[in-house]
This record gives sequence, C-alpha cells and structure tokens, in this order.
Amino acid sequence: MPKFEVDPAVHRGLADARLNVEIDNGDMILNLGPQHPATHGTLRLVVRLDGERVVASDVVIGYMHRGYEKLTEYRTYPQITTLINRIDWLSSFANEVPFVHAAEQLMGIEAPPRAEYIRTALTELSRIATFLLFLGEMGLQVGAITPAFYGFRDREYVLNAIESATGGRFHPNFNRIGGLKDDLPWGWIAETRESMRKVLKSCDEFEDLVVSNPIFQKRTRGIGIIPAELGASYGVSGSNLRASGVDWDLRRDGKPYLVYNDLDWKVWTHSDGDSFARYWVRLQETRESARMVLQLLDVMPSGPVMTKVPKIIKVPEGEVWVNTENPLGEMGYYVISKGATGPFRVKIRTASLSNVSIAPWLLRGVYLPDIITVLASLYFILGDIDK
Amino acid sequence: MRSLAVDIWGGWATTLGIKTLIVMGLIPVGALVLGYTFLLKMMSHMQSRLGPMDPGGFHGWYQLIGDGIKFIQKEDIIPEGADKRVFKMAPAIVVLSTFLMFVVLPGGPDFVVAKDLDVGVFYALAVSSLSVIGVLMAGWASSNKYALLGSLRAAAQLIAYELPLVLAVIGVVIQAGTMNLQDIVRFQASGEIFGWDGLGLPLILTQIVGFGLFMIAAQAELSQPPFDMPVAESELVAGYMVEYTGFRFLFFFIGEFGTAFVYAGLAATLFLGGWSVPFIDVDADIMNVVGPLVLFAKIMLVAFLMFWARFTYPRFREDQLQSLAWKWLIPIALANILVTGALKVAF
Amino acid sequence: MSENTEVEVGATMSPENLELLGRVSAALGAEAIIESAQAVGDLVVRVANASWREAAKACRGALGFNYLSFIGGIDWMPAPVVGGEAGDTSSPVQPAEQTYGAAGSAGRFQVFARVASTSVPRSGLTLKVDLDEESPAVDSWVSIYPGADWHERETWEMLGIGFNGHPSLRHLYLPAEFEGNPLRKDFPLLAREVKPWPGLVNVEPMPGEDVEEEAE
Amino acid sequence: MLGAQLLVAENAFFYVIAAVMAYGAIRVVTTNNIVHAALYLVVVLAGGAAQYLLLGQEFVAWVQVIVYIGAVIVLFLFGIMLTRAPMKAEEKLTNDLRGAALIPTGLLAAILATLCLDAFSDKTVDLVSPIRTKAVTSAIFRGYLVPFEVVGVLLLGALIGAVVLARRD
Repeated sequence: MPKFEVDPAVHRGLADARLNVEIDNGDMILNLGPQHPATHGTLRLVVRLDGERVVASDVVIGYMHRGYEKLTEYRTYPQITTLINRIDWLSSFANEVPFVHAAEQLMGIEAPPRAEYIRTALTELSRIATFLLFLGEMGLQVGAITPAFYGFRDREYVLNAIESATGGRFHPNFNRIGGLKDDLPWGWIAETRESMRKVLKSCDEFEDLVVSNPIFQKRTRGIGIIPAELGASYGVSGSNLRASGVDWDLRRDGKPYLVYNDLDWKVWTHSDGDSFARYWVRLQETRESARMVLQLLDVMPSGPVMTKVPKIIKVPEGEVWVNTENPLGEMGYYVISKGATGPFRVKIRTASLSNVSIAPWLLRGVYLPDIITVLASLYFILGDIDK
Repeated sequence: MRSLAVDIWGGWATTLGIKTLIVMGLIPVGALVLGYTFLLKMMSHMQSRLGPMDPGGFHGWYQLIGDGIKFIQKEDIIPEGADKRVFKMAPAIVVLSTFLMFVVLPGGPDFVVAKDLDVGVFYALAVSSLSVIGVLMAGWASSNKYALLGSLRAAAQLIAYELPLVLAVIGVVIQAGTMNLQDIVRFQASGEIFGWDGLGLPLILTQIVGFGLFMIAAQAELSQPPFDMPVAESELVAGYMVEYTGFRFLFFFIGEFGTAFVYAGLAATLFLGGWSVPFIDVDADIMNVVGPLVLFAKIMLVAFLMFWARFTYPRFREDQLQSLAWKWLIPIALANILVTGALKVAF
Repeated sequence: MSENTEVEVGATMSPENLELLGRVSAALGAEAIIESAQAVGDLVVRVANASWREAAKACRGALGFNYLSFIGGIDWMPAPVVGGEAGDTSSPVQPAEQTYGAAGSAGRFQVFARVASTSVPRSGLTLKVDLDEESPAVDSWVSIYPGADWHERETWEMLGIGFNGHPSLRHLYLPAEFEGNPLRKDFPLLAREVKPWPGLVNVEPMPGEDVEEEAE
Repeated sequence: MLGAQLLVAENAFFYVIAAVMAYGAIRVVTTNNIVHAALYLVVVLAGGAAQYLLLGQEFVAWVQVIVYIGAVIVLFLFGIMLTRAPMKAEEKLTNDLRGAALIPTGLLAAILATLCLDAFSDKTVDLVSPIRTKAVTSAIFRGYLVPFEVVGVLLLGALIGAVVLARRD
C-alpha cells in the first residue's frame, strides 16, 4: 500500500490573505468573513478579484466546529437529541427526527401513529419557519430591506405554534425514542390552522414583492447555475437540487418515513438551476408545506404519543443509515451501535456542508455582488456546516 | 473712508457669516426631518413595525437627536494604516458639497438661502459633484479593501449618473429659458396650461420624462437603493464608510440625508413650482412666509417618492447600473432635450 | 487482509438488495467485493482497498448512483472507558473487545461512503473499505465525485486517513496548526475526562412512566 | 464707493487664493504620494474657480468645478485606485533630474507671464456688473460657433480613438 504523503503548506496561501490593501497585477484578495453580514455566521470566503469579477475563491469553515461526532460517542441516546438540535438551529425539530428514527429502527420499535403525525406536522412547521426566514433574508441580501421584516413577522406565527406544542422556540428537544415528550396542547390545531392561512397569504406577498420584482429577477436569473448532474455529484441536495430540475425528494423517494405517503402533495422543481429558481422552488415548497400541515391537522389520529420503551435505553448492536429531507437538504445519520447506552460512532451527514462545497465552483467568473446572491440562494446554516 | 477691517466686519462679511450659519443650521435640520420621518417612521410602518416610540414622548421624535448626541460622544477611531489627514478631511468635504448646494435654494420671492445665482441650477449640480472627491478620499484613506471597493463603485456610479442628472434638467432650462432658480419658479407660477392660468404651469406636466430621469439619477447620486452599491451592507458591509465612527460617521449621515433634502428641494423647484402656490400672487409679501412652508411641503412629497423606492427595491448590480445609465437614461434624456428644443422653437 | 472472494449472501437480505448486489458485483467484478451485508434494509458492500476508486467509477457509471451522500471514516478500536469507577454510568460503556459492524472489517480503520441515485426512488448503497493500520490511506474519489473533496478532507483531519490523489488535503474544520486526529478513539475528550457528566443519574421522567416500570 | 470697497477686498482675496494655488501646485510635484498629488491638484483647480468668481465669471467658474473637479480629478483618482493604490509614499516618484527641470520650468513661466502681460495688461474687468451667462453663450454660439463645433468633432474623434485603443478584442 503506498504511503500517503501530503504537504500541509500547499494551498494555504490563498487562505492566509492579509487584510491590508495590496493590489498586484490587477488582482485583489478579499476576505469575506468570518464576520461578514453575507455569511450568516462565521463562514469565511477568500476571493481573488479582478476588478469586481471573481477569479478564484476558497471557502474556509470550521470557526464554529463543535465536534458533535466526537461528542456523540460520549453521550447516551436521549442526550444526543439535545446536541443535534443545534446542528441546523433553524429547523431543530427536523434534525431530531432522523436520529430518533435511527435508534427506533435499531431497537425495532415504532412510535404510535399520533406521534408520527405530530412529528410530521412539526417537521413541516420547522421547514416553513426556515424557509420564511430565507424568503425574507434573500431579499435583504440583494438589498431590499422590507421583505426581511415580512419574513420575520410571519415566521413568528410558526415559531409560536412550535413553541406552544413543544415548549421551545428553537430547540424543542421534543422527540423521544419511541414517541414524543407530550401530546399537543388544547386548541393547538385550530391556532395552527389559522397560522397556516397567514403563511399562505405571506407566500402570495413574497410572490408579489420579491419574485415579480424586475430588479430581483435581474439580479438572480442566470446567476449561479448548478447543472443537475454536477450538483448531484457534489452532493447538493434538497431545494437546491430540485431547482436544477432534479425531481428528487426524500420525503417521497427515500425510505418511507413519517406519514408523507398518506398526504396529498407535490414535489416542485424548476428547470433553470439559477438563484432565482432556488428562491422560487423554496417559495413553492413553503406553500406546499403549509398545505401539508393543514391536511395533517385534519386527519390527526387519536391515541398515545409514546410507545413502551425501557427506562434505560440500550440500542442493540447494528448499523443503520437514516436520511431525511430536511429544509436545507438531505440530512442523515449513520449510527453504529454496539449494544451500549450510547452509539459507538455516529456519522452526521449535513446538507449545508455539501451544498456549500459547490460554492467555489459556482463563484468562478461572477461579480462580487453575485457572491452574495449565490450564497444566499444556496441557503446554508453555519451550524449545519460546522457540525 | 472706512478701513478694510470695518468693511469686512460691518458689511458683507457679516451677512455672509449669518447666511453661512443659517445654511449650516439648515443641513442638520433637513437631515433630521427626513431621517426621522422616512427612515425611522415611514420605513417602520411599511415593514409592519412601529419604529422608535419612547424617546421624547411623542412617537420617538427625540430618537434621532439622541443618536446624534451619542455619535458626538463616541470615540474618534482612526485605523492604524489610514492616511490620517485625508481620512479626517473626507467627511468634511462631503458635507461641504451639501452645504454649497443649499446656497441657491429659493424659498420665497426675496428669500434665497444665501445667494440668487444667475446659473443656479448649473451651480447646484456642479457643487454636488464635489462629494465624489470626499467619497474617494474616504475610501482610499481608510486602508480597507471594502472601503476601497465601495469608493470605486461610488465614483463610477456618480460619474455615470451626473450626466443624466444634468441632461434631465436641460429640458426645464430650455423651457424656462433661464438657469436662475428664482426665474424658473416665477416662470412656472406665471405659466398657463392651454390658456388657463389658474395653476400656473408646474413643469412636471411638460417635463414628466425629465422629472423621472431626475428622480432616478438623484437616487443614484444619493447612493440609495436600488443604487446603493457603494454602501451595500450585504456585500461591502458599509462601503467607504466602514471605518468611520462617531461624529465623522455622523457627518456622512448628515451629508446623505442633507443631500437628499436638497435634491428633493431641487426637484420641487424645477418641476413642481418651487415655493409658489396657486391663487397667491408670486410677489406678494406674504409669500416670504408661505413660500418656505410650501417648498417644505413639496420637498416632503418628493422625498416621500425617493424613500418609498429606497425601502422597496432590491439593489442593482454594478454593471446593470452602468448599462441602465448609459444605454437607457442618457439616450432618453437626449431625446427629451431634442423634443423640448423642437417644441420650443415650434411654439 | 483476507482476500475472501466468495460473496456471502445473508439469508435475511431482501430481494431488492440481492438484485442490487448482483448488479454491483457485475459492475465491479466479484473479486473486488470482500463481503456484503444488510444493515436495517440497506445494502453494505465492503470492497478491496485497491478497487476503491474503481468502485466509485462503477457507482457513478454503470450503477447510476450519481449522488454522493457522504464519505466518512470509522475507528473500530474499543472505546476507552471514561470515569473509571465501577458503576459509573456517566458515559456509555462500549464493549472492550474490538468487534466490527455490518460487513466486517480487517483492521482498525475503515472508510465508508454512501451513494444514491436521484432518479431511482429508494436507491442507495453503502460502501466500506479496509485500511492499513500503520499508514491508513485509500484512493481519493474527488475526480469521480467532486463533492468528495470536503468529506475526504474532514476524514483526513479527523481520523488521519490519507487519500491518494486528493488535490489539496488540508484542514477543513480544525485550525491549520492542530495536531492529532480527534475522531480516533485514542484521542481523549479532555472535557469529559476532567469533569464527570451527571449522565444517566438524572433521567427525565417520561410520559407513561408507570407503564415502563411495570414492564421492567 | 461700493466698487472701491470690493476692489480692495478682491485684491486681498486674489493674493490669498493665488498663494494657496501656488502652494498646491508646488506640492503636486513635490509630494511622494500619488493620491496626495491628485488632491493637491484639486486645491489648485478650486483656486482657479475661485479666481474666476473674483473676476465675475460665474459660468466659467462652475464649468471649472463640474468638469475639472467633478469629472477629471475623479477619473484621475479612480484610475489610480483601480490600478494601484499604495498607502505609503513612494521614493521612486521623485526624479533625479529635478534640479535640471527647474530651468525649463522657469523659462516656461517667464514666457507665459510675458505673453499674458503683453496681451492682457491693458484689459480691465468691470467687476461691479459681472459677465452674465447670456454673454458667454452668445459668444460661443454666435461669434465662435465654428471653432466650438470643430473642437466638438475633435473631442469625438479622441473619444472614439480611446474606445478603439481600450477594447481588447
């Protein structure tokens, strides 16, 4: 077997760009981040500019790396759900679902139907909350201030719904292996139905205010086109890939999970693959999710929300891969258990890491302002990259 | 014969000093009014929130003044690598440009802020271009790449939009036959629409194209959305202002909103009849009191349009902005001049 | 490394996975597959180290798995017991002997990857490859799946596994000066060693707790 | 009476502005920082505009401001910053032949001064009634229409030439 060798000094030059002004040969190296408004946190982007055109770029991540894969080896299964809440902090509930499913599948148990329905509803609610933020944020990134406020305003209804059901606005930690912590509070269904109507109205507003705005279209159409095949081989998933015309949604096409098969819904795609398509697809998916929640509220079965589980959870030996369609894309856990109270190894597959890994390819040759459009339309959460 | 010193202190120099003080007082007040009305309150209400409510008791009227006081108290930070003299001078030059523009704005038959210039329009547009120098100085002296990029964008943008701005006004100048702002106001007040002189002739009726061009170009000159690339907060953080704090930043703020006030005033004067108001004789003494109020109302109307666009639209990209200026605005402005000139000769 | 060319077919494997396994061995050659297993419905195939890049080519080409989900690494070394005192349940206590999960392993380190097809519903395949214990390395997938870039960098820094042919193997998450490979089992998690975790002592009461206690 | 007072003040201002202009002009060539040089040029040009004002030439003064300060200098600065923007002074900017350069400079100054004195020394400017824009425009569009148009065509040619030279393809 050949001995592996690597020169650590290779390729470090670009990342070590200095901050002071120095322009050589018409090229300028600009640091975007790690403290930059366009990077949603602590992403650092080093770009080499010719005038305002990007010649090359490098993404530097890890400023917020928390080592969850290592930490999971020191935690028990119920404790881990608290950790993974913080991976994609905008849709925490959706993070819990695949992990809890992984444990349940290894143990050979299933949550009661009511729990699965509530899980589906809450997953879709967190998807709406995530996307509403995106719909407003994207406007802000291309310079329109007002949509951001509309997005925050309507996201509040959804967060209230999540909070009144789970007790937590951002980190519910509501899933238990074998079900849910609690049943829904009284009156929740009626209130959520009202909120969903507001969300649908809000989507119409975004359609009018942002999508049909000529300047917005000028800024986003044809910018940052992800070719479908290339995107898939980069591991780009979720709405980003569907915006490139790939009709692939794990809710429908993955191993069946939750109760999506019982619902009447549609997978939206767009053939363009540009920033506008990504915005448009997410807007349609927000609508679709609101419709799904409305359906779920209508057919919510009665019954317990927790199945019988031992007090101290020991997961039998085995391996399982569970991936789900999270708001940002494919999220998956490869859990290896050796029969202890905690997993032996958890490989966390986060959507944003793969989604952002295509950024250097996408950013070649675009203008400086397009970097922001492309990054915003890829829609990543730093916690989801720096897991 | 009196000595030179007496002449200077007793004569025109005193008048000059008083007028300077008036203008210097007007700039922050104008900036304050626009900032409070539109930035704090109108924007908030458009975005389904209230904006400041507590400071001062009534709808947070004191908020912006308090902000100003806060800015003055702040530490004056100059980056280590900065060119200190240029860095300090830059905000002053931006405000100087605003200051000089105020000078010719007429508020009544005998009331021009400082000087009734023969070439008032031209003068105002000429001194408005001074602020570019200040912006370039700020961006370069900050020793910051974002600032440098911001000021480069600002320069490219301001040069590109200076032209449609001037060309948009030429239609008015041709029609009124003068560059004197007072005369333009009088022309509009005494004009008539197809023989009916009830309203006078606000030039927006005949120069609607020019008005549109002027508003777009003014928006670009002010670097407001959709043309705010020089300060684009999502990409360049704050552009050329990124290293400024405290009262130097306050200067830029005052410069920005003060200039918006003057541009709104120019638009009101050139296209909406300025301080004149229908049914009151232009040269009546009362106009010296009513005139400024009328002008202020018209300024607020024009500023409303400006800020409405500012809070609604996303921003263009730099190349899109340039092609808008060169491929659309300038040809349209030239055609407008041609048509206006032809009609002027014909009638 | 055992060159066990005989493909073991588990009796419990589902027809879909049997069919897929047939296609995999047809595309890759049966000699490249060391072992295969089914892990909760998913096919896991362990391929020979020398065939790792060929496996990627086959997946992307003949098998139609155009989507790369992830690449990661496993350290099968027994986990050190934290806490030390008998009866301390602050951390999960893993078995002390070195055992291997689905499809087995020849040594301590393994690289595993998951590929899927975006055009076929419910498709996907987990691939595993054994590595040399002294200088663990395997061929890079970057030229086949460009998305492998970051995943391989992560695996390199976290487990010290080299990837031959990777264009720029440098730190992804960790600072450039960082020494050590945090995901190796012998890399201590100092925070946990210094301060014990209350752990299982405070189990939160769950709904239907009486029922559970009856069950026990 | 007013005229006499103004004359005194104008003379005083003239010398003050001229001194500032002269200082600025010297600093343009002596400073080692290329951006500072451009900024000193602004001082000189602004001084020129102020002198025009003193002579009652409003229109020309504002043309000076809008064209030279608003456009030419901005383009200078723009170009300097776009290509290279050294933050510190450069030693290389000072030429070794600066002693020798004094001789042609002095000669040029002498020739220009002599010519101006010879041509304009007997002209007087009526300061109390400044020259109105109308007079300037009549001069351009009546008396000097042909030279004006020729200059326009010449500049257009230069513009097209610049475009041709600058295009890469």
